[in-house]
Amino acid sequence: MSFANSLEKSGDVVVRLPFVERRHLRLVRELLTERKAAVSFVFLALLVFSAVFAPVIAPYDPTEPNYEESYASPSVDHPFGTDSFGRDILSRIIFAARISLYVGLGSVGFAMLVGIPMGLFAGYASPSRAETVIMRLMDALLAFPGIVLALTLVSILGSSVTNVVIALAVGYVPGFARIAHGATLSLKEEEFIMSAKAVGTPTRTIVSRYLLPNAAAPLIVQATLVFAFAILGEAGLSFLGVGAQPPTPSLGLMILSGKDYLSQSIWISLFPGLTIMAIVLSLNFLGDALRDVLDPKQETDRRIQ
Amino acid sequence: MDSELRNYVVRRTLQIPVVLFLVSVIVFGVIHLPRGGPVELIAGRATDAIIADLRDQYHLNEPLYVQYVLWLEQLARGSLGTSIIARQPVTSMIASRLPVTLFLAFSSSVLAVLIAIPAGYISAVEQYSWKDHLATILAFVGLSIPNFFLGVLLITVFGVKLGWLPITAGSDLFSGLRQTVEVFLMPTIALGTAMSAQTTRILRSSMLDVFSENYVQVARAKGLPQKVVNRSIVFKNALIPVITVVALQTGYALGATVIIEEVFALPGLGRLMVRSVLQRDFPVVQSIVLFYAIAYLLLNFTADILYGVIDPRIRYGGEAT
Amino acid sequence: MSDSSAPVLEVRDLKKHFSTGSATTGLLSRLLGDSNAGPVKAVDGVSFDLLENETLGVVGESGCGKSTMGKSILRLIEPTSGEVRYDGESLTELPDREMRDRRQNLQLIFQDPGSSLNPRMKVKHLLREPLTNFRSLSREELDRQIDELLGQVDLPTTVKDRYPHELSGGQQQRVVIARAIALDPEVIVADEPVTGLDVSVQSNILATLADIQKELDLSLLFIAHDLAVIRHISDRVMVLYLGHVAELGDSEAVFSNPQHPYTRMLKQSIPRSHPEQSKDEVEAATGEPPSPSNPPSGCPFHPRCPAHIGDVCEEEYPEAVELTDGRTVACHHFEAGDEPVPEDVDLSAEETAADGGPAVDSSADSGPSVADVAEGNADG
Amino acid sequence: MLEVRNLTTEFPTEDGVVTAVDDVSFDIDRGERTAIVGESGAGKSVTGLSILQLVESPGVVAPDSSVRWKGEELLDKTEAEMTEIRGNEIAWVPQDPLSSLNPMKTVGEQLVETMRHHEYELIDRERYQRAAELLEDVGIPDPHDRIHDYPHEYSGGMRQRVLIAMALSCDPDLIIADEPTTALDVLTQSQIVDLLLRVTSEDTGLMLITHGFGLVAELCRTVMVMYAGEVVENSDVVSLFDDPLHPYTQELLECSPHIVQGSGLNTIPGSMPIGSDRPSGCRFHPRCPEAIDDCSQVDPELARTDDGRDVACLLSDAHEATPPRQ
Repeated sequence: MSFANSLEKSGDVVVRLPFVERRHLRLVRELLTERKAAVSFVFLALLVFSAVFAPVIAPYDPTEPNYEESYASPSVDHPFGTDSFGRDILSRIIFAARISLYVGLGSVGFAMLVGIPMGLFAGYASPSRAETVIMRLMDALLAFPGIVLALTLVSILGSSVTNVVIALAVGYVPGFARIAHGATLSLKEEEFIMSAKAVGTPTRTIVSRYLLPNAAAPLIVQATLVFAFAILGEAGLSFLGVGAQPPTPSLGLMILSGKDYLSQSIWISLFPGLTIMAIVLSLNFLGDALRDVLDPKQETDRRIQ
Repeated sequence: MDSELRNYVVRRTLQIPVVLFLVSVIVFGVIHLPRGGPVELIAGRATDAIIADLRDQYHLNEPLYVQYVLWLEQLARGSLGTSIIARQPVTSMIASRLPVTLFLAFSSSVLAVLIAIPAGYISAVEQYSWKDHLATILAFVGLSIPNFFLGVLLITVFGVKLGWLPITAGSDLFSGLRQTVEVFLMPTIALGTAMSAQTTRILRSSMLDVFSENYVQVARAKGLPQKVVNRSIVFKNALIPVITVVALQTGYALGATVIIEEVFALPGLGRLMVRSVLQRDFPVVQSIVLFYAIAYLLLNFTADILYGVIDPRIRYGGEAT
Repeated sequence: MSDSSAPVLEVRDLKKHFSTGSATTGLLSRLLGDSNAGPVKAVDGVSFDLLENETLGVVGESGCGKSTMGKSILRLIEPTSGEVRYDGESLTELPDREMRDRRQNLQLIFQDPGSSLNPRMKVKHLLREPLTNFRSLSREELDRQIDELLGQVDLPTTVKDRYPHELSGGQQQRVVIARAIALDPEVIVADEPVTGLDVSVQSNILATLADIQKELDLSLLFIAHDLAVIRHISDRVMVLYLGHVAELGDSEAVFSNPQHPYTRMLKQSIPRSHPEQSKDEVEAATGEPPSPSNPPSGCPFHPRCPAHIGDVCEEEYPEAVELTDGRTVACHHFEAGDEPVPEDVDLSAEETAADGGPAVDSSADSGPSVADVAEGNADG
Repeated sequence: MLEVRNLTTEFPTEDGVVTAVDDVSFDIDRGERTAIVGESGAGKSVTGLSILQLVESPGVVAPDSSVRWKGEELLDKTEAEMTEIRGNEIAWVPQDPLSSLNPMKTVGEQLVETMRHHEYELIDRERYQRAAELLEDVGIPDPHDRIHDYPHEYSGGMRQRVLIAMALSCDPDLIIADEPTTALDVLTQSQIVDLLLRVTSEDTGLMLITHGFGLVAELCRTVMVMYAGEVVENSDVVSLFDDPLHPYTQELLECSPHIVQGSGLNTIPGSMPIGSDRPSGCRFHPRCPEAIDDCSQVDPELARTDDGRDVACLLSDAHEATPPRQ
């Protein structure tokens, strides 16, 4: 989804060196004391845990139809009710979470692997022709609204979860490249890069010990937010029937399948929708908290609150 | 228009053909490169003879760069080729569906701005008040609701349960004002909420940044009352980054219409895109993608120009992006 | 303090021009409508020597290129042209690998300690870095040297495990100094090391720098825009204007009896040291410093110079001439071998033309015509 | 004209309440030029801000403080009444010219908006005329067309002149200048000092906030030295330079290179206590060369010497007369 790049455009965080009190120890404590972030952190941990151990945790088989119990409303043995094939929605959600996490990690990971080095190189080599080429290529890639790009790629590569990952990832590469590029440019001007050179520190150490750690803050924040949009993207694509194919459980598909039974059994679409919302919401809160903790500018007004 | 602005506009305009060229290469490459070209994908449903006929009809046997040049020539003549499935010129197919998508994207952007401006302003001016917290929570919820899920909910509540609004769009959408509003209200809300949430957040953080600037304290020291400072200095200066985001969002809205049209069965470009993708109708897919890219670039370009016109520092020389 | 020992550093006609054209040059940039106004001549032909364990002060307004010069000498910024010799060996052509070795003896201290220390590294890592770059030492040896360094800059060893932003401005600057002297250098270029610090912190740092200079027999190139600080710490002083050397000489001589009109104007601007101290009303500095991207023709100072002679100042660049007391001045009022003019003599042109002040041009008896001064100057 | 009594401004932070300004009292008469000297963290800027009640939250001026302006208590005034005084009767000149002008409005607009709010002149055309004259007074060449330029088209020195013109736009009775020349070059600095001398007169006083003695000798007739939130000395400028009473003032003078000719520059060990970790008794005693045991118990009050100077030090003769307060 190209949502990321509109956020990235605004999220062009100029990396201001943290001059306010900050220690690694404090970073974790800050993160956890922040109410919203703590809840989100726990929820996401639970989600990952249940996705990994889905077969053990899910009370029923997610794909096995069980017609006698179809359209069962939420009850003790089916807390989220059952769908038109009588399959337990809670179990399907747990398995669907696997797809969402796989897509999220895959697309964000791929986008970072490709985007960040390109951005770092363009920034470090600036001003140079290579930088102009890379950044114009990113502008071109950025010109495709994410979903359109994803649809095109999937139409060629065929509908499957892996193709969705690649399609979404390509959409997010420019976002990471631009942040990495911006961060490197502004860091290069900082005097401590020159002072490292002055004491004879080799270039590769300068990149690894100076550029990367200081550019990490905005990239980590962007990663959490893009992860959220990847999940929305995957759900959207499968809703269009272009992503995961039945019977594999995917949140988007579950909403799609429940679309026609909304008046009587709304829970078929409701619970998958709420799950997506919960995941995306907690990722957003986590991203916001990370931004505060890692970018001390906001930290001061938050502490005085 | 003083010389610096003209200079800046020229520089930005000249960047467009470069990016457009890259876009066309990407579009062409994505469609034609994988697995020996698009027509193979239809193989399943047609005999070999038809495939051979299709291959030469669409010049697919020529080397790639020749195909690319042919495609550009076609574009230059203003024709986007003919659909494999519908056997119609793609240009007319797009033209008939364009108004729906444009209207939907435009109206949701307007809705987003109308919600975001007051919400962002209040939550920044009255920071840490209950209004700020409310606006933040709403913004976060708006950000995290998948727009198609919101669409589905709206249909259930207003369409099915209350029956106020029609569930499926009629044939001619733009016949009467009432009819148009009825058809487009829910899709616009579905698409607009996420965008308004985003814009509210941006306006709020942009205003908070301006509040921390020295010249705001100087304005208060000059005796300007807080209200005047909030409106004529902080809000006005904070709008500039918001403009860029709103322009980009309209670009995003174009993409999102694909799903919303699907949910509300609106005959727009998005739906045509999905159908052509599923039917592997590559000339149509190719053209729609190109259209979206160009629309997006134009929006991006206008945002940068607006940026230059309003922010005198940019006009004075200095890169926009 | 400094005997006339051999120069540690010789700088000859150093130039550094920044081109404002964008990365794409030629047709594309013209096509893109890039306005590349002429190159910014930040440093435009500076020559001087730095003697052994001497403190040479460099003073001038912002935009005069003093900071760019400092960084260009150590090739942290590649100079456009000119030569820098260290202990007689030219640095300008050295390949990077060898230049890196020379860096052990040539160190730089920055103005803003906050931005010249990596905020994500603890003090002990910041001090360990130079040592590990050039020497292979055991852990104990490293820690011992780090403690010793902290001692030399009067910092408690408890500072080792703290991050730069947890220290005060003064303490941060001391860490920067410790980092600079870690490799026992021969030359330190200090680029406005005390600007922006409180008065008491400033004097503490200056005292520490002076002690270190004595202990390690350092030559110090001390760049600052505060004349009082320069006067206090330097043996000799060099006044820069728009990338050129206006005046260079013994600190006391230059400050007590400035020759170049610009140096005189600078001296006038030193705030009174006592409310009742009388300040002879020299016409206050006029105008704004011109921008280095289009420097004025001839003598760069002529648009603001109260002692403006005439066309010679506008057309001809004044070469530096040496006066009897060993200082050099780049101004058309002077010729090689002149006596320094007493401070109260006003250099403005009408004066010299009218009474042909002896000191100004010993050769001509009647008022020197413009041609004389110009011609006299040609061979200078 | 301005009487400040027991002004105390506090900032609640995570690690305890920080009293940036602690029980400060002083007067400024009509047309007087006074300086507040103090190193960073001494609370001089906060004092200025507290007078104009511009202290940003969470900072708060303690209730028992009193700031009387022309006989009226400012702390009791409503925000609306304060906006009538700010810029109109008491004007402010900020420190950093580069970030103190609104980049989105022309210089003329920013001058006129002040006058418009204080109903100076009737219509904008007259206000623009006055703005151009003001720019000319502060030494900006061809003001009539430069008035429509934007701040980024002015140099640092020029922008500081604009800010001074802005302060003068409504004929204030007092100008509070917070480090007006720190961000400027040496030559521009002396031009701004001359300008400040010219624009202040019998009915326009100046309160100069600065961290060094540089400008004090040039500009001011009385000086107040602040240390860690307290006023330690308040005296006329000549006797302060000739015979500083408080040890901190003495040490500070000897640290200023432009006052001490020759090489013997003094140093003060340690650093000023900032925030809530302030020593007991006199706050300077840990760093004071002449400290005696009492100094660590008793926090001396400002006491007046016979020649009308105030000092807060047990060793000064002003205090010998009165027994140290337990």
